Amino acid sequence: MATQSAPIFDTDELVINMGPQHPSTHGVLRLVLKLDGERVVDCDTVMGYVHRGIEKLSENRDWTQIILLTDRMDYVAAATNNLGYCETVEKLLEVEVPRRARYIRTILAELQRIGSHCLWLGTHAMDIGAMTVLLYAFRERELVLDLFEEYCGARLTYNSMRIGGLPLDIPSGWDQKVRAFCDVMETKLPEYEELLTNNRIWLERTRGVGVISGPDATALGLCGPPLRGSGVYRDVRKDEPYAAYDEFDFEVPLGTQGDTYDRYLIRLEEFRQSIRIIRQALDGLPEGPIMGKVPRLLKPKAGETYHAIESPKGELGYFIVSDGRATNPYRLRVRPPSFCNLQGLKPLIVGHLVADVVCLIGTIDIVLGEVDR
Amino acid sequence: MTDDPKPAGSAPDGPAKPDAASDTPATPEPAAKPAQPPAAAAPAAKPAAKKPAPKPKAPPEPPKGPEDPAPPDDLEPPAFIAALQQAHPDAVEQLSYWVGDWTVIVKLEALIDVATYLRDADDASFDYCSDLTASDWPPREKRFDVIYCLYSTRRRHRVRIKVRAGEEDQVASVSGLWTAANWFEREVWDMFGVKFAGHPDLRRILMPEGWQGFPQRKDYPLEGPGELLLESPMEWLRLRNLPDEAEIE
Amino acid sequence: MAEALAFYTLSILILGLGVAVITTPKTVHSVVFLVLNFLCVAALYVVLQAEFLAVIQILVYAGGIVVLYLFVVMLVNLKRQPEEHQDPRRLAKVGLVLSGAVLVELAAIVVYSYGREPSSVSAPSPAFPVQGNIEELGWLLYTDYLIPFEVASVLLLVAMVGAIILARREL
Amino acid sequence: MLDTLVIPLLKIVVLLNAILISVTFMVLMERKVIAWAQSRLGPMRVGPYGVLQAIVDPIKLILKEDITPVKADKMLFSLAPILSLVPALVAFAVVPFGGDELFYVADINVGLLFFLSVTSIGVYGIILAGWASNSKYPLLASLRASAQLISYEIAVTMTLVSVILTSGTLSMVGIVEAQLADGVWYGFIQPVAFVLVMIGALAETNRVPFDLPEAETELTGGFHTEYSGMRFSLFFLAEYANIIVISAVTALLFFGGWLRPFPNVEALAFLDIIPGWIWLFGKIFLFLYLFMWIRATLPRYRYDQLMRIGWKLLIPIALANIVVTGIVKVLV
Repeated sequence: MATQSAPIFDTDELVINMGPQHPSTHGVLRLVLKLDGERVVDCDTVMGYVHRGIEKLSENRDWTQIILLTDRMDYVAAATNNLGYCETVEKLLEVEVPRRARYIRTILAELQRIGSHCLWLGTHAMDIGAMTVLLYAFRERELVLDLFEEYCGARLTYNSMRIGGLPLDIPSGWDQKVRAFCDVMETKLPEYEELLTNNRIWLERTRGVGVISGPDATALGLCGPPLRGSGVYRDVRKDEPYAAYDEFDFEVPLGTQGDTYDRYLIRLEEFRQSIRIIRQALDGLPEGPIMGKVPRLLKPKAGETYHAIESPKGELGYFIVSDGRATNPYRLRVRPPSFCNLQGLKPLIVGHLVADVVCLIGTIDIVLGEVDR
Repeated sequence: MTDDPKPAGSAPDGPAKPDAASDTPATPEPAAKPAQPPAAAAPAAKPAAKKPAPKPKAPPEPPKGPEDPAPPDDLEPPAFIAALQQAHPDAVEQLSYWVGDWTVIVKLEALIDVATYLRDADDASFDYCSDLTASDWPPREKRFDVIYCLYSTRRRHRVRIKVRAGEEDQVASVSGLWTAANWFEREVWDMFGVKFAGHPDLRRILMPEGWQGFPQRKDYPLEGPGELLLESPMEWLRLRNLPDEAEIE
Repeated sequence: MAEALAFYTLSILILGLGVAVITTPKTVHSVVFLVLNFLCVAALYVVLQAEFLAVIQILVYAGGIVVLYLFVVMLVNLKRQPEEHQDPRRLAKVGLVLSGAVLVELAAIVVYSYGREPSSVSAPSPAFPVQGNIEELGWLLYTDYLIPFEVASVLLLVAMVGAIILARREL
Repeated sequence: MLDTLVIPLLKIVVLLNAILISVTFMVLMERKVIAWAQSRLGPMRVGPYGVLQAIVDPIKLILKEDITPVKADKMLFSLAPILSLVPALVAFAVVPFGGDELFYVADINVGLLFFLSVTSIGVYGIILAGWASNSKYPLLASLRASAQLISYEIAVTMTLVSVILTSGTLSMVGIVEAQLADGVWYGFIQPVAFVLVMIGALAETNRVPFDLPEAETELTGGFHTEYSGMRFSLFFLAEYANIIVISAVTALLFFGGWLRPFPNVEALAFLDIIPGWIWLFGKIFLFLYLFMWIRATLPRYRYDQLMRIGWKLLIPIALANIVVTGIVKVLV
């Protein structure tokens, strides 16, 4: 029960294992927390429980086979993983992707962002005890999954992109359904906000919790909403546009305080911006082929490159080395946004209470499949 | 399970160290079986040796290293690279340009100087370490490439720096410059066994703490105890439990 | 008859639980016995027809103060064996003195109560213009025992302020 | 003999059975209400609209394996669920479900205090369960429970003092009769006290937003992490029995118990057709619904915020309420 402490009336420093099986660690994450009462004095993050060696596996797989592996990293946002990988290989191959494919990719990626954020919102609110939001958010996520199912037949691991384009064109009538979904989503967002945004308890639980300044967040390598929550303007979609993002008009929400509440507001705003992007993409969806001119046998020239996209969790980067001789990458490295954000967990939680730990795990929005790969 | 940091550099002296001079590094070495404690090395070698896994196919010939293509003549490097070369004339070994990415290959000992310069110089100001990783080229004398992907949130540009390190070389840790590098370096250590000098907490991160060997190295055997598990589960269980028995009260 | 039976049963229980409190090796167990002890005391009050006192006994002691005991016992590391004292007999001396004091006190109570006539407070009399358990208590507290009552409350206030000052190192 | 022993015993037996059955159906009601709030159906499989779920659930819990952790303190581990359930049931003894003597077990002159003291004993079940499990999360939960109970019990007790001041009696029946005599439900002349008692009730029954001792997302279920089967269901029973008894007491103290609305308005006399106990049950149902509604809506407070609200908000307000009530009482 207790650690050995010297004087008899010393309060114990309790060491507790949060995880690997814990309802709020969002997967098999283990936090070794050293507590003084309920205050976290120190924390060690232990992971690797779902380490499947995807990077190593990739070295022995065909270029196209790897798309399947990327599905299994951030399994709540498989399409963005596919997108990042395909874009990186296309960059290595110097292949031009047709405009229609780029538009559809953007739509898929943004749908995926909505789906992933729905899951985040639901679980984050659930961690803080608001369980109705979970059901509401999953109700909308279901719609996203239905759309994906209609597009590619899968609901979780989509394998929805190919190097040089897309495997499938959109089914007829699908764009109308996406539009209808956007309308539904817009009406549902106020429901979430009504339950949370001005809720006194929600404010008390999230405001001023896990504050991190902009420079600290940058140095820590945080990415995505946690970085933007601290007021750092950094969005790969804007800074290094990929797919068709340079053709659309959208805003990057920024936080001011760098606390959990700001990160919450930012993600809510990203729902709206994603809807905006999807609508623009549907309006301007060009006709044309969906696959670029890709050689039958993929064998990029020797060289290496790093390419990043903005996944729902943050900057998802792929660093690929090709030796120019084999039909598989010589080295494939994934820069997982969850991993980098998880690194920021310790500075965030030290000094906070146990109840805040689950709140902060929720706010950085991790998927352990991606952290461990 | 407390956080007693494992002393840096204690694990690499294990039996898993591959022969650096080996010319055929892709051959699995039975003696370098991972996940086996040194105490169990002798009995472990037997079942492993009995089952020299059928090699899928001999790779043609290991590549000697990345190409690092030089920039085309008509392309000027960005201003900050020129400034860097002026500020630290001896540091930069080579410049490389490939599909739009600039890479600066830096001498191992000059890494910290270059990194500090790139972070602090006004026209560079790379305040964001977006990735840090390595790749393994066993035939080369300095077998590891350690790659730093840097980004500037202010200037919005990227650059990669790269150092080449031998197996025994200590790469200076940049976790003092970018806190983000802390876990990245731990992962590189975990996966490749590249030692980082001055790292505050160099422990394994993804693999279990008692793991032997470095999985991402090219000469790491692709078949390990998992194979043994299928053949003889009881033996495997016995071997796996050996180091733990002492810890369980 | 029934009352006497209840009284003696409860007394035996109270004494037995009291012994259990000080002999149990586990601190939490002894706190549990203490709670049971208090409950028995409350039952004794009920037998004596002092319901108000019984309920307050449970509310304040069993429900409040002992919960705090438990809180502290669980917070503080008591798993370690108590240290051996240098002089094993020193405690014995202190115990002897204390038990002597308790004995004297008990004797004083016995002598004092035998020397007085049993008072009857239950019947309404000119001294107690109100009827009922609580009302009588209130009447007594705010007439005859007003000054001790106020002194006690001031004392408690002082203790409370002192505790706050001790707890907050920087004020 | 008949009056002193048999009739009360019969009443107790009937009451206990009624409580236990109503708890199972209350669980069903909670699941249905929350499902409705969350735009889903809730239990639908067992019986029409899942009604029989109320019967199947307890059977399942009883049939489950009862596990005692090896390193648990066996005695306290078994004692804790009982310690938690018994006070909750005993508290019903002083709850009158109607003005007639038939409807209550006992109307003692310190009824309200008896209720308070008995419910304050109930926390031992939680504390000892957490400690006896010999596990860290339950231990944290029992620390939270003890701190929470102390701070909210003080606030609730002080608040009830102002009700006692208004009614001039501690008997539950007496308080309702005082409301009849005053011609008004005390909820209207003591609104502050009502709100405070509601908040305190949420905290004392460990319900959202004060469900810290059993916060499953923080403490993996809190004090009953290590419990299973029958013992777990005893905790379950205790929690819901507590909710019912607190709802009943709130209805009695602030909403006139078995009285109809505006008890002294003659024009509404036709409402007397409805028997008093139906009025009371209706009010209890409303409060139960309120509990469920809150559970579906609100997030959870943090430990320190909970303590801050208890000590810095509720207790001062309760004190001020006493003073104001006293002054009004003297002046009027």
